[in-house]
Amino acid sequence: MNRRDFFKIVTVSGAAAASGGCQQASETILPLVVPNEQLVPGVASWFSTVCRECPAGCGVIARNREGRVVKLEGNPDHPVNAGALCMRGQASLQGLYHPDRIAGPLVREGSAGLKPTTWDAASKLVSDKLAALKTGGKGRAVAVVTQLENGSLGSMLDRWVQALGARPRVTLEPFAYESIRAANRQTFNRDAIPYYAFEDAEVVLSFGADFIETWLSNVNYARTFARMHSFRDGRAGTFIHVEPRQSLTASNADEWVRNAPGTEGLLALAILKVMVEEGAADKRFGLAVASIDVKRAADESGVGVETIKHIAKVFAHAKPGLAVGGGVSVTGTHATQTQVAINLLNAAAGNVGKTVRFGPDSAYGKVSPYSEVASLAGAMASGEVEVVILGPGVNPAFTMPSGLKLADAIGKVALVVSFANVPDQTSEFAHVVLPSTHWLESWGDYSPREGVVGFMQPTMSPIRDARPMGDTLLQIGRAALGVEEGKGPIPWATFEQYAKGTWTPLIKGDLEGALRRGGVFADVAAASVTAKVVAGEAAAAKLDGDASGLTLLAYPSLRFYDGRSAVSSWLQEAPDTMTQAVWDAWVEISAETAKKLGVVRGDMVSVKSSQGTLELPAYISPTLHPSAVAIPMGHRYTPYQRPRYVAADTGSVNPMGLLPAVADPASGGLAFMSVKVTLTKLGTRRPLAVLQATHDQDDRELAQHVELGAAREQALRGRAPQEPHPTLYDEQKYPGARWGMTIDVDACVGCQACVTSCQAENNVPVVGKASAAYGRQQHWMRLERWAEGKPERPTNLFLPMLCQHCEVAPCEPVCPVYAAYRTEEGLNGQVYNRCVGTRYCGNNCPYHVRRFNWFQYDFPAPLDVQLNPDVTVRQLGVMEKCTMCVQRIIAGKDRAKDEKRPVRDGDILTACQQTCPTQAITFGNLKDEGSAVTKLTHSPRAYHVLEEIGTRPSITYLRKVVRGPHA
Amino acid sequence: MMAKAGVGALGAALLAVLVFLAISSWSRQPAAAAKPSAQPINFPHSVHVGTYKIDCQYCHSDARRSEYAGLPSVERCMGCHKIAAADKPEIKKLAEYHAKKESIPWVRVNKLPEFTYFPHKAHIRAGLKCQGCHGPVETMTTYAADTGPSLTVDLLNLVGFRPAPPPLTMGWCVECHREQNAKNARHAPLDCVICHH
Amino acid sequence: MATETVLGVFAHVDTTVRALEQLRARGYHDLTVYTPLPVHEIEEVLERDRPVSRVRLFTLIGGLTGIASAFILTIWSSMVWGLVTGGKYLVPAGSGMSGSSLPPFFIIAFELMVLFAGFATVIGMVVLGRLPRLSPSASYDPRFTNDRFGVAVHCAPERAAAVHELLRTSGAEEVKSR
Amino acid sequence: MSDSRTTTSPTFADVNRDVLRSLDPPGNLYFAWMCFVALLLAGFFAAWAGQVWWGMGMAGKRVPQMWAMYITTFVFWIGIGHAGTLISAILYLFRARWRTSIYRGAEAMTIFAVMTAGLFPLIHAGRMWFAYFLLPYPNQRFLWPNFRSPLVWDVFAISTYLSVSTVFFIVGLVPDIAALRDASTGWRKRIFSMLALGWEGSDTQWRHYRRAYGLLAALATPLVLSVHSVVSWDFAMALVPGWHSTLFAPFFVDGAIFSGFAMVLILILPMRHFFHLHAYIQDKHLDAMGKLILVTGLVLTYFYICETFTSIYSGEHIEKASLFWKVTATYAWALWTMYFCNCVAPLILFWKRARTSPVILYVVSILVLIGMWFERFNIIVPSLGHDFYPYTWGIYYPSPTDTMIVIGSFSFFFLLFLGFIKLLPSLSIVEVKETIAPPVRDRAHGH
Repeated sequence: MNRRDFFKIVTVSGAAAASGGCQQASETILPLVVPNEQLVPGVASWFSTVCRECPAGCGVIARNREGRVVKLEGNPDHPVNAGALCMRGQASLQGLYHPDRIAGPLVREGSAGLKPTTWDAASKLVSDKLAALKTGGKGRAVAVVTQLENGSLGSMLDRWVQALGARPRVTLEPFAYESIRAANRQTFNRDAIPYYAFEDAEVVLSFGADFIETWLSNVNYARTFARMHSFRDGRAGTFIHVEPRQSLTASNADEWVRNAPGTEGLLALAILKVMVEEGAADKRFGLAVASIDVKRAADESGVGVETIKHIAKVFAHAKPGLAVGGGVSVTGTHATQTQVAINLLNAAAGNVGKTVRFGPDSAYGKVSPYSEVASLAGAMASGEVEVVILGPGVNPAFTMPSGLKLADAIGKVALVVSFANVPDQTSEFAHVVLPSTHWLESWGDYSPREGVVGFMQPTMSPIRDARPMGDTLLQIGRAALGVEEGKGPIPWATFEQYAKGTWTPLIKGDLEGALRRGGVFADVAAASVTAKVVAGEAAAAKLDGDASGLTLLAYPSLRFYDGRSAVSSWLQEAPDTMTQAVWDAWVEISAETAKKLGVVRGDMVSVKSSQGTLELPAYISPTLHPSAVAIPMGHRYTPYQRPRYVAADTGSVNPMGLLPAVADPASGGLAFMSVKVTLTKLGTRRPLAVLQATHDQDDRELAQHVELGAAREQALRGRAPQEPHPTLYDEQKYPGARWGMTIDVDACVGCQACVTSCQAENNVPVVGKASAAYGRQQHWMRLERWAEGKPERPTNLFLPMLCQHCEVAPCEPVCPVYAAYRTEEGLNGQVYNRCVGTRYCGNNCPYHVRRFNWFQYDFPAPLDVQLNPDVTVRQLGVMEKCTMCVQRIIAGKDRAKDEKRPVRDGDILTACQQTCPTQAITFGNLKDEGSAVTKLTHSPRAYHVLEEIGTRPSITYLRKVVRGPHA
Repeated sequence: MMAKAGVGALGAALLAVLVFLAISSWSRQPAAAAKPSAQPINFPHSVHVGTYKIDCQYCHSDARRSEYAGLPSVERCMGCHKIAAADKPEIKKLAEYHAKKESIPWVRVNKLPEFTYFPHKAHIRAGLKCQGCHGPVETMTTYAADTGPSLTVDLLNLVGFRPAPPPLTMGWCVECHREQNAKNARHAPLDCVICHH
Repeated sequence: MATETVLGVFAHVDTTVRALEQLRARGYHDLTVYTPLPVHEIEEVLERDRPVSRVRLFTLIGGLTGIASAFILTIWSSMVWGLVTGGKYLVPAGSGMSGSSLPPFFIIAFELMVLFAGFATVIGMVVLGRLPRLSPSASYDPRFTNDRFGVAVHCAPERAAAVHELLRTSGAEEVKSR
Repeated sequence: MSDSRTTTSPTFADVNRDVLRSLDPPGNLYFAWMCFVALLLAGFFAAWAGQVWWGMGMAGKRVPQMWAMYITTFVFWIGIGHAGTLISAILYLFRARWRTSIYRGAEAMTIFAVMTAGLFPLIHAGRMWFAYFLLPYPNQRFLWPNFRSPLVWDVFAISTYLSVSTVFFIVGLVPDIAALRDASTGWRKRIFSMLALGWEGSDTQWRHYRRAYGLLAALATPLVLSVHSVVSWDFAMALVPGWHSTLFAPFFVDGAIFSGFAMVLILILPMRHFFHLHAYIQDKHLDAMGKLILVTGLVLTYFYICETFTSIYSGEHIEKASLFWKVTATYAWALWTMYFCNCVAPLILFWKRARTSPVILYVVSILVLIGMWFERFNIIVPSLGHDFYPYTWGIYYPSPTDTMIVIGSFSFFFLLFLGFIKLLPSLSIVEVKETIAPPVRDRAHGH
């Protein structure tokens, strides 16, 4: 892709743009026909919208160059994510520019499969069918299924549904947290999911809630968790996590308690019991825990009585604390009881209203429970449903348990209409595909929580012949009803018109401003609620399959959520932080089980449940509870990824294929922990592509930590004076700025957002499984996990590693052609077009952060349209590496020059820093005494990686603050 | 006899150096004029810039705010040419494009390699004249430029001459930056990664 | 004045040496001796009154040129951009030579010294040895590269007879005038 | 004067005859070899072309082993290239007469080995087509190479070495070619008379010739030692544990001589057999070579001990870890092969019979070459595989491409050498004559 083709793209809008974007460098340049003041070629314009990769609904601002979005950033004004974005949000660009995006409407022609057609033909086909049903009085035979749309699209669709007399719209979200709602109904008499104020808690006690990965709103909670937990002027909160498996969230805990799967509720009650006994909680809670015997609880859960007592003590003394519950092993048939127990814990500790806030309730409260989905499936299976309309992002055939037999059910539906814009497992069943615009191309709005409404606007013209679902349905609906535009129950010409109509009360006439801010944000005061104390029951989850088997933990992954993000090759290649594996899926087996089976990493294992079997390579985990086996959800490939990046056919790797359709009776939520499986070794191998050779630092102190006590002491004393480095040579002089960075290992939660952001910003190519497995991944930045202490319960340190921009850089003097050199602003420059490719620098870099272009990596169209025009696309045979986003530095200085002022702290944000939810990364001018980065560089916790080599890096790390056992 | 030989050798060497310097300095002559580019519409810069003294940035209005100088939108061309010289055949062509809502496929004359980042903005801000890089545009009936590396220049360099680097080559950029810094005490960057990143 | 060349072809070293000794004794100094290999004994006789070969002068000049050009090239070219690598400046600011990164240039200097000196030496040899010559000299005989020794005496025609005699008596296989 | 002046030795005429005989039209065996070698060479170029087209990834390199078999083989060939100039220059200065009968072959070997080695920097470069960036040539961008980079030192050291040894070679050839000229007829004569520069062996020519030859030898001597030191600095200047050592220069030079002599034997022994040169390449020559291999081998063993000792004694954790990994882990087999071939195998040469037995010498030489190749492999691949940063530790697997190229480099070398022995006198006619008694009529006047 030629950076300057954007010149052409900007001019030709609409459908033609796609082809324009993919053409190779041509020597003609086209001016705009009509000047567009919003888009100056060569100048970025920003459009704010809302990220729809998951229901968290973070605010996004999209960087538009020459009419094409090239980078996403978090919207700093948005209350949910405050400028941060998770890796999925960053990678949604790959969904937008997905090579497999459906080019236009498709209609199934018998056995020939889906064939291209015109919009009119396709919509006529649908509207005729609808009209027929409507006149036949069989409106109920029409079902509409969408992802969580609680904004104008949702309400419009509901009106549409009424107009056609269809059955109520089902919003399908695999992770719907029904149990939390049900529990809140019981305890607080509110059918809602509250806002959990991590930032105000002193102690967080989590029962399996993976809030750093997928739980409710991962960016929001990771951010607020960091505010509560990371060490700031001598204070740091405590985080205790109870889970059978060491998830990413668990490995961020100061104390990770490994319990037997499903015993979280029991533990919660036991803790409450101790609190009551020790008078740390109100006597009236005694009723709740009357039946609980701490000793028995300890035995069942495999957690020592001492630990329970200790947790109770810590939690009770927190002012305030916060207990949260979620995750697989909590979401069984006993989910509601568990959540009730947790509610009681919060109530007893007096956290309700402080850290558990009803009022700013989460959007998740509006999801239709799984039971409704199940009944719809039943209706489809029984032939009651003749038309089913599936919105984008809805992929039940993949995300619903195979026990539901959804595939068969859909097969029975006469007309399946899909709005998917990238083919997925469900659209395979579709008779008509009416590709919807990607959310980055659409109007709309989404309210992640009460009081917060994020507005969505098209950030660019559609790159494929796609139309907004709203528009298409309005047209079809009217056709079915036989009314023309402006008449009838659904008169609006376009969905945009309807949406803007619904906004008018919110925006008080200032649409411009609202769109610029990204929405309308208001704070909702916490409602006061009273807890109803009921007898807590510690029921165990019902599991089918033979009792001798292992409990299956099918857990949602930070990378793919329920699988809707798996279309992105960036995510496929961004390692899962805990295993550091890319591309393939795996089955996590505890060391004990592995020994019994005699499998090592990469051995193929067949996982058999009552519902079916799955063949996966094994990943041996010393931390997993022996009675459990874990499989990440959401792993799937899209056509273009095979065989380009992975083997031609890897078979299904979807754990939902093992789950029965069991619901938690009390809440009607899907029981994710509902089956026991048996493992058998297959004897074949499929080695995993694991990027990290070892998690053992071998005493090299790459990632360092300090005891909380010591850290406090140092913080008071300040840093010990450093003696200057001995050198024969002159200190380097910096006429202008000297750029530097600090990375707070204590704040880093290992979410990989920085890695993906860097990949998006710097045109870093994707190399595929084989290359990645062979040490040829191209990431300029990597996130390392270093495990310390006992292998079965290690302390994990996360170390973001990128070019250290050493002052005495070993890579520079060995380059024969000055391709690597020291810039006068303290960067370690790499001049691609000068590089000959001797790879001497790569050998000599002790951090091994230099990347070599082993092949000519391509960006299959239209992904090449996403390339950042400010960054060179590297040719084969050249060395590349982190530039500290020199293009952003140049832009920042340019802006400052325009405003005739020196560069200020915060003018320049590197891509990794900008997206970091926990603000672990700080960048700035080390010569500016006032700058944040300078201050942090002098922090007592500051250190350099491999300091003893004397490379004098410009990147300073801050030690992780660890709490000793029972601190 | 030895002494004689030594003197002789020295003299020869000296002569050689002198001859070399002479030819080398002679070889520093400006690049030859380029052949005009074939454009879809015969656009005479000489008339617009030379005769009517239209400011470059009136049409290339992005130069002051963007990496690219930009081209006038067809709309802007028509702004004047609705009336001005509307009867001329070339203008008729323009009108056609405008009517068809098509953009004019101008042939690119100045092009830097992919790995080079050149912002017009900074150079305009520094108050440089467009002609400094783009040549005497006001005299050109059809815009033309002979830019980029040329084999002859490279070969001349190889044998040690110092021909003037052709426009839009690195040596040419660098010379100007150095000159500006030396003469006008400017801070034109000479850092590789400013242009190559 | 016209000279005549008398060539004596010898099969043995000792006879050749004897002939040369006598020629020198009789005052014949304008001799050319052809040998298939450098023979110690013959050189002894010839080199007595000759200066040492001037090839070494060429070598010296070549070597010095090499060193000079190496330092000029390396230092000047590093100063064109003055790029800093590995935190080291080319030119020290204050802290003396220790602050500079010149040492590597001595390697280049050494290599260029050897290179230039080597070439200069060969040129010296060729020039001083009157090489290359296109046609063989009058008195040359192919056997001289095999196993015969030749003594060519350049003398006034009237003395040629005497030389003939001398060469034959001292043991030449064959004596002829050219 | 010299012991080598034996009355039984051949006459000058014999020398010319015998040496020129080696240039007779070759037999079928020779052509068979040529074809085989040429075939391998074709594979070599095919592999290289593929690598240039599809990228460096075709070779098995990766992070952390961004260097592997190419640099290994490069250093190996440079090492081979040392014996020649060593023999012809240093031994010349030391007036070691036994050198005369082998030095011509050795010099040719040197040149061809260095030429082969010279290919590898090109093969190794990611953008081979820009390799000329390493040369200091004036260009319109005012860009110059970084003279602080060991790679640029290499460029200078190797090109100097190649040109000086070539010059040395040619100068040595001139009188012999003259002999050829006088012995041959027709077109050959014309070509040779051009190459011979009209050499006649007159006393003036000999004067300057010998002086020049002496000076060249004097120049070449330090050069030989410098070249492999410079090559060793590619590693010693780097930071990698196991590389960063001042020991490397002498270590490499010794290893180079060691392997160089082995290669000389490998080439000389067949020549002596096929061309019946036993009269000139006598057992005492083999014996001397054997002794040299033995000595250098022992010195090498000493260096191995130093290397190990220093890294243990340093107390440097990373250094020690690297060593321990080399000795015990994935590549241990390579290390132990090396120790056997370079330290144990040569010990047999303590035994005089072994030093004079062509077969044993041949076997030992081959082992030595294998050992020396693995020495370079062990310096590069395992050291990189287990260096500072545990995250990127990894194992390198050769790919078909780099295997083919490494094998092909041998064919490149042998093709050149096979060509040489049939086109030019592989023994120095003049210097061989120097070693035998000049014809003397009556002893009385002789010495």
